[in-house]
Amino acid sequence: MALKIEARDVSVFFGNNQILHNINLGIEERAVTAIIGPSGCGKTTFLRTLNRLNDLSSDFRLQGDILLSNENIYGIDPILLRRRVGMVFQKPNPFPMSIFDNVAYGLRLQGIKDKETIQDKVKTALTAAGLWQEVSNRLNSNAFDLSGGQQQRLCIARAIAVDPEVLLMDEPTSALDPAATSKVEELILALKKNYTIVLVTHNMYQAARVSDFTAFFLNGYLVEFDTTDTIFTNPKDERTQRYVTGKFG
Amino acid sequence: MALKIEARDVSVFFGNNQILHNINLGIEERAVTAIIGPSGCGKTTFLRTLNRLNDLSSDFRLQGDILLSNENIYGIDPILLRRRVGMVFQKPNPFPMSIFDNVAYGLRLQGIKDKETIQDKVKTALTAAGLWQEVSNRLNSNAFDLSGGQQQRLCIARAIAVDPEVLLMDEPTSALDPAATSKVEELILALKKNYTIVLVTHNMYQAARVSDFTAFFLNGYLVEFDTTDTIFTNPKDERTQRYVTGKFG
Amino acid sequence: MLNEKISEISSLLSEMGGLVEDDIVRCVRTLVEKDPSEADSVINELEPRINALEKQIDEECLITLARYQPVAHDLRRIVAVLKIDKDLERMGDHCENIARRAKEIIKEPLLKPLIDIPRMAETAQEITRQALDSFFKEDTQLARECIDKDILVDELQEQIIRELISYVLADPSTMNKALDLIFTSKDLERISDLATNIGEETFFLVEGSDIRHLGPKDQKE
Amino acid sequence: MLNEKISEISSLLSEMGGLVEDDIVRCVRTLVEKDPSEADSVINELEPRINALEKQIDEECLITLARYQPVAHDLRRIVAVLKIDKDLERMGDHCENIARRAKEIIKEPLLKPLIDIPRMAETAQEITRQALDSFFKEDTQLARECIDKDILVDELQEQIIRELISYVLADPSTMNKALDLIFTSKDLERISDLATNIGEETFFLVEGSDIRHLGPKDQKE
Amino acid sequence: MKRSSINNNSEKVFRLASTVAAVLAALMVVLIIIFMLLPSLKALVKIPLRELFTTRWNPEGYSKSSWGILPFLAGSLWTTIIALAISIPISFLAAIFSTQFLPATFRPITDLFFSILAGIPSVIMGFLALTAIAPLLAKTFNLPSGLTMLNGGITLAIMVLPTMVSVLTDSFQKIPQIYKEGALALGASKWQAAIGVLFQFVKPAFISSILLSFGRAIGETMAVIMAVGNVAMIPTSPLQPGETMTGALAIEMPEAVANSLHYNALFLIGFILLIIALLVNYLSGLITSKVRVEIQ
Amino acid sequence: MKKRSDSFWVLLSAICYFSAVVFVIFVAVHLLRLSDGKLSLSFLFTNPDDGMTKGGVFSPLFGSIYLTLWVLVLSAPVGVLAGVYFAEFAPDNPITRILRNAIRTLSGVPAIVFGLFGLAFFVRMMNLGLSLLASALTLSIMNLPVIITTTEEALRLVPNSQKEAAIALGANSWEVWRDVSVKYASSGILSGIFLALSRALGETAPILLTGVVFYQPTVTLNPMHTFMAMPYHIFILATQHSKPTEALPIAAAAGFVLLILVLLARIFAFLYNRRVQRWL
Ligand SMILES: Nc1ncnc2c1ncn2[C@@H]1O[C@H](COP(=O)(O)OP(=O)(O)OP(=O)(O)O)[C@@H](O)[C@H]1O
Ligand SMILES: Nc1ncnc2c1ncn2[C@@H]1O[C@H](COP(=O)(O)OP(=O)(O)OP(=O)(O)O)[C@@H](O)[C@H]1O
Ligand SMILES: [Mg+2]
Ligand SMILES: [Mg+2]
Ligand SMILES: O=P([O-])([O-])[O-]
Repeated sequence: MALKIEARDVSVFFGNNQILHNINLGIEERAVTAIIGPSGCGKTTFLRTLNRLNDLSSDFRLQGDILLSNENIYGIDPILLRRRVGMVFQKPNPFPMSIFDNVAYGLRLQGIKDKETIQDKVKTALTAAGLWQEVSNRLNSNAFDLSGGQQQRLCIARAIAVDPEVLLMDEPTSALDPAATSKVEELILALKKNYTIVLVTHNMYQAARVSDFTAFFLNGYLVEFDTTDTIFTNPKDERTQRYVTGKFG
Repeated sequence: MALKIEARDVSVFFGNNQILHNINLGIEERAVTAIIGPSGCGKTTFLRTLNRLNDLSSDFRLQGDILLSNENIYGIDPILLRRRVGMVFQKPNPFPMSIFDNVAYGLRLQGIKDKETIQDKVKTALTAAGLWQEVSNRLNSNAFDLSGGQQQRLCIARAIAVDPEVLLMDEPTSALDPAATSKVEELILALKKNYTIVLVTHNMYQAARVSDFTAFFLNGYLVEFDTTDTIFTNPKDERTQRYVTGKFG
Repeated sequence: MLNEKISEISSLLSEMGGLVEDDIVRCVRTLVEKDPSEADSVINELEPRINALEKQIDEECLITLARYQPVAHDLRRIVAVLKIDKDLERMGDHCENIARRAKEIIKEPLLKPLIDIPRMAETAQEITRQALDSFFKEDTQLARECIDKDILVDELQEQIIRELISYVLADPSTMNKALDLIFTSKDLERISDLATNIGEETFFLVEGSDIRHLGPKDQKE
Repeated sequence: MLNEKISEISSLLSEMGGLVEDDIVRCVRTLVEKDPSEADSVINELEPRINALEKQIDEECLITLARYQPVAHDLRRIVAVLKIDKDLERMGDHCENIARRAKEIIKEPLLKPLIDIPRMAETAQEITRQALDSFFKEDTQLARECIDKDILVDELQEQIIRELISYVLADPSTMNKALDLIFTSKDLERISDLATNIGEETFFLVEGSDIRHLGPKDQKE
Repeated sequence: MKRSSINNNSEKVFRLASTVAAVLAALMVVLIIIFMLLPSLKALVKIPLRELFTTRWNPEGYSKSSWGILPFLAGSLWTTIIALAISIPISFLAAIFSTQFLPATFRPITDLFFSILAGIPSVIMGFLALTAIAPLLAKTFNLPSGLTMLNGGITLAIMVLPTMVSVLTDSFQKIPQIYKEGALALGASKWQAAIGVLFQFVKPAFISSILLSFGRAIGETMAVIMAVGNVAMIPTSPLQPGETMTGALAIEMPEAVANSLHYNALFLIGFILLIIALLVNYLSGLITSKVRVEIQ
Repeated sequence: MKKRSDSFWVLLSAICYFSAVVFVIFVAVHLLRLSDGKLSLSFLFTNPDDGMTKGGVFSPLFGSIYLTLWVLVLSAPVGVLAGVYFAEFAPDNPITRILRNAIRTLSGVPAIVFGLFGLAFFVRMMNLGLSLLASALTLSIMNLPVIITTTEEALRLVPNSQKEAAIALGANSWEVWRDVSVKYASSGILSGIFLALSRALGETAPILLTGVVFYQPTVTLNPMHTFMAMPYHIFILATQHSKPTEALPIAAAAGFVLLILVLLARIFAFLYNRRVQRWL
């Protein structure tokens, strides 16, 4: 297996606060890598560093290198980078447009005009997100009419419609009920065949269920990174042990 | 063991919608009874029926009887009932006052004026809520300055300060992070020595961890009610089985 | 996810069960057909594979528990599997014992024609198969049947021992050979006993109640 | 909550271990002191209590898994306990066998002064205690020691069997008595073998690695 | 037990007082409509409808008074439309700039400035139109007097600008950050995100802010009086003077004899203004409440 | 290509934005410049003199402030209580819905229309004549919707969870309001009141028809009397005066004073409003 993303000695600062400390982490291609850790440990910050979404904060500063397919992400135009590295957010954030237009949005941004191409890609994305059956007969209704779980899958469809290489997911199920959560989890498992997925989750059990690799962050440090099997049955670090067994804080 | 609360053939309607159907449920004294079930099954509605908080909705209608210590709750003045049946909500909702005043609020409502009595009771309640150590030196600072987990424990302290017999808790940890959650769970376990606790939770695992009895609601019906041990290792009803093993919906 | 894991574990367990059944047949076949190669394959092939499978199944169960947090039926199944694979592994050990001993036994002519021992082996194998079947099919009826069959094996064993003692009394020099066969029958009895444990796990799985130490086993032994 | 459950389970297991150690001592004491009441207490008291404890521990483990969803170290501990209580229960079974047989044996004068069998029992008991100790203290050093001790038991058994065979060869009429003692030693050997399994679980618990089928056991048997 | 009855009293008093207040407020609404309607009806009885829509307004004519309100309608429309034409694009762009491109730390200051701009009394705006904008227009377009429709329009544009900007910035700000980031994460530029996605959220507020501004502009009195020259003619270009409905009211009402036809006719103009205001507010309320439902 | 057009638009919107900000400063500067050094403390405390070509703005200033006080007393209690009714007690039925909408809609009615109403109702119907009271009542009616709506909105922002917490502890609705709602809503309510006051200070049209006069150098506390007010004073000086060159600096100076007064009220409203937002 190959590394899709590599963080080399990554430190992140907001103003004078160092949020991440020398993170070294290789993210395997076509696998799910989960990032777990207590609140405020820097999971989201790390994730948003990968598609340079943190650049929007004026006081953000990065040290170290992040490579996407061996190419430094700071050598790539951020807009192109974000097309290659899709993102799914904590709360479903469909745009206030029709279901179809939501999925087509990214395609149109890329300048694709041809109706048929767009239609094909929208259908493919919705199918891959396991949503086609549920929405194919109402593609023109407003995306807000969907349930929370469907909205989140729509957001996933929107992200994969532009054929990204990597999907970043920041607690994608934390706003969903258990039934919708398990649908999204199944979807993540299905998607990993084609995409490299980085999943930040508060829910340790979710990391356990869906990921192949797990990274445990604590106070901005990467404490342990291993296969999920190992992290949950036999972690090496005492702190990981304490965290996964819930004996923390 | 004695039954503290008994729901006899309770049906609840909002307008023309029947939300709960013939619920029969006995809530054991000094034990934690958990209510689980998928979103919208009527858990919260049932809970809020017990302290007549639903009466605030003009289109609420109840059939059947609810007994508190063998006394029909509709024979009790709602204001007095609510003093005997405390409640803790989904999101921490401290009042915008000092920590001390939050806990003292219920006491003052009862017309208690004596400063020492109030001080004693506040201290007892904060201690019982496991918060005394953390806040004793800043009782006068604003309750909003506490962390989410502390706020929720403050709300618990506020509820127990007026010495209720029963504590209703509606997903009390759903807004908290794992560390704060486990503190509140420990608190619940400690409190059951003195209070009868009814706990609504979305989180099946939480019901498993802290409750003695578990009721499984589905679409407004009580499907199964048994000891938590049984519900989670050997439920009788096929639907309970499916729900607790996550094979639902 | 959990379902896949469980069926993966089930198929591993079923594979292990197949190997153990094979094991029983072949270790006794060494005796019947006087073919040391059977014993060798038991010792060198089957046994390591069974051991490896036990480890693998335990590992998978552990991972499944850690990652999917099963409850209720799913959980009982995993716990039952953890118990069953241990039974199967010990059955494999007994087979290995039989095989090693068989290699010694067949170096010399047999004391008497082997009839009861193959019958014991067959019955033990049958109990094993039925017990596993009952577990996979969650069929307590079948489980009860196979548990009851254990008496047959016990009776056969007693018969074998009685018979062999009479041989030794008649000719003390056969002592060593007789002892080997007695040990073999004892191993087979253990195998069948372990197999009934599997049947008991079926009850545990299906009814959630523990019938261990309540069944016919307790009344005899 | 989980911690309390785990220590509850540990103390149940420790109680069960104590009973089994007792069991080993007393079933052999029947033979040494020719006191059938010891055997009776093994059969009527200890054995049912051990069986009940196994059920209880399994039940508690199941509930703990269902309710507290342990992972990592906690989980391995529970899984190990599920395996260990099965070992202990089978050790109890063997003790019961010894006790039942002992009641028969002591009806008649002994074939020879009993020296090796009590020694075997002592060693087996020691291994059991050490193994459980190693588990509770998570001490792999200790676990290794007790596993290694199993060889002593095996050697003692071989010695006993050899000796008894010579008796029978000298006087075939002792066959029945000899066989009883041989079976007794076989039971003790199994007990000690099962005890080493407990030691192996210590490795599993502490190092997360499975040393079963790798230890000295594999090299001999 | 005793205490709880005291409590009930305090609750009853509280409930009663607020109900009375609400009834009083409601009563005022009814009174306003009645007292605006009555004189207007009297006027409508006397003045043929046809005559209202003529171009000559001469209430105190020697031989015959004429009651054509078209000059005032035209004046109001000219100023209002010019105001909207200027303020819509500016406020839209300003709102985007302040919410999307200005660092968040500046936002309170911005809000304060716009709030102040909204609070400048209309006489002062009129003073400004009179002393600053009109001379500038006169110079630029080489007019004898800068008091024109354009002058009124510009003044009104400045006056409605803060309303529009604040409605727009409010609704831009209410959009959760995740929608903007959602668009950026798909490879949109900030501008594309603002126009393509965020504006979708703002659309209803945008329309409702236009309606509100229309209402404000058409109802504005003092500033317009001071800006437009007050000549009761129909302006044919923005560079001509004119008079608005509100202007007519403010200028003529103090002189009108109570209950005369002139008085009643002026009330009729007031009533038309009231209807326009109600309509505009009703429509914008409809849009906002629909949005509320949608966002929930 | 795309990027260039982006930056063009961003630049354009920046210009729009800053021109609005700059305009506020321009207003103040313009007034100061035209006032030609007329501003001083005595300007505030002397009456207009010599056909209003000399002297200060005492009587209009006093009139405006006195008027505003009356408006405060008349509109705040009724407005706040009515807001409470709509937020807390109004049953959800068509009648209350219509009422609520009607009141909201009033807030968009032009000030001059209120003036007409005040003339017809207070001055004539109620026989108050042209008086400060008639003007104050007119302005109060004009302000009611503002106060009612802001009060209601502020009360709606009180988290339901807070109210339920108090109810669950056994509080009745008065206690809930006293102990919880007021704490959350007071800033919003105050902000609404200040907003209303700033309007009362600055409006001309409603008082134009109900009691303001253009010259009355003596001040009186009798509300049945006519009065002078700043906005009207400025209007007269700027447009109706026979000697524009002499009146203009006084008008500008008076404008500046009025601007400061209104802005103070606005800034209070703004600050309280921000406090509301901070709670959320
Ligand atoms: N834009 C920012 N400016 C300054 N500090 C920030 C910024 N974003 C995050 N932080 C700080 O960085 C730390 C890590 O935040 P981050 O959101 O990455 O944590 P997290 O692990 O995702 O937590 P959670 O589980 O609560 O989402 C926090 O202390 C946070 O306050
Ligand atoms: N005041 C109300 N008026 C009308 N319907 C209501 C009201 N409160 C609840 N319901 C309806 O009753 C049903 C049960 O709601 P309830 O909140 O009790 O569910 P729940 O089990 O607590 O769900 P959740 O897990 O999402 O909190 C839902 O369909 C809901 O829409
Ligand atoms: Mg985060
Ligand atoms: Mg609920
Ligand atoms: O489904 P919830 O919004 O009550 O968590």
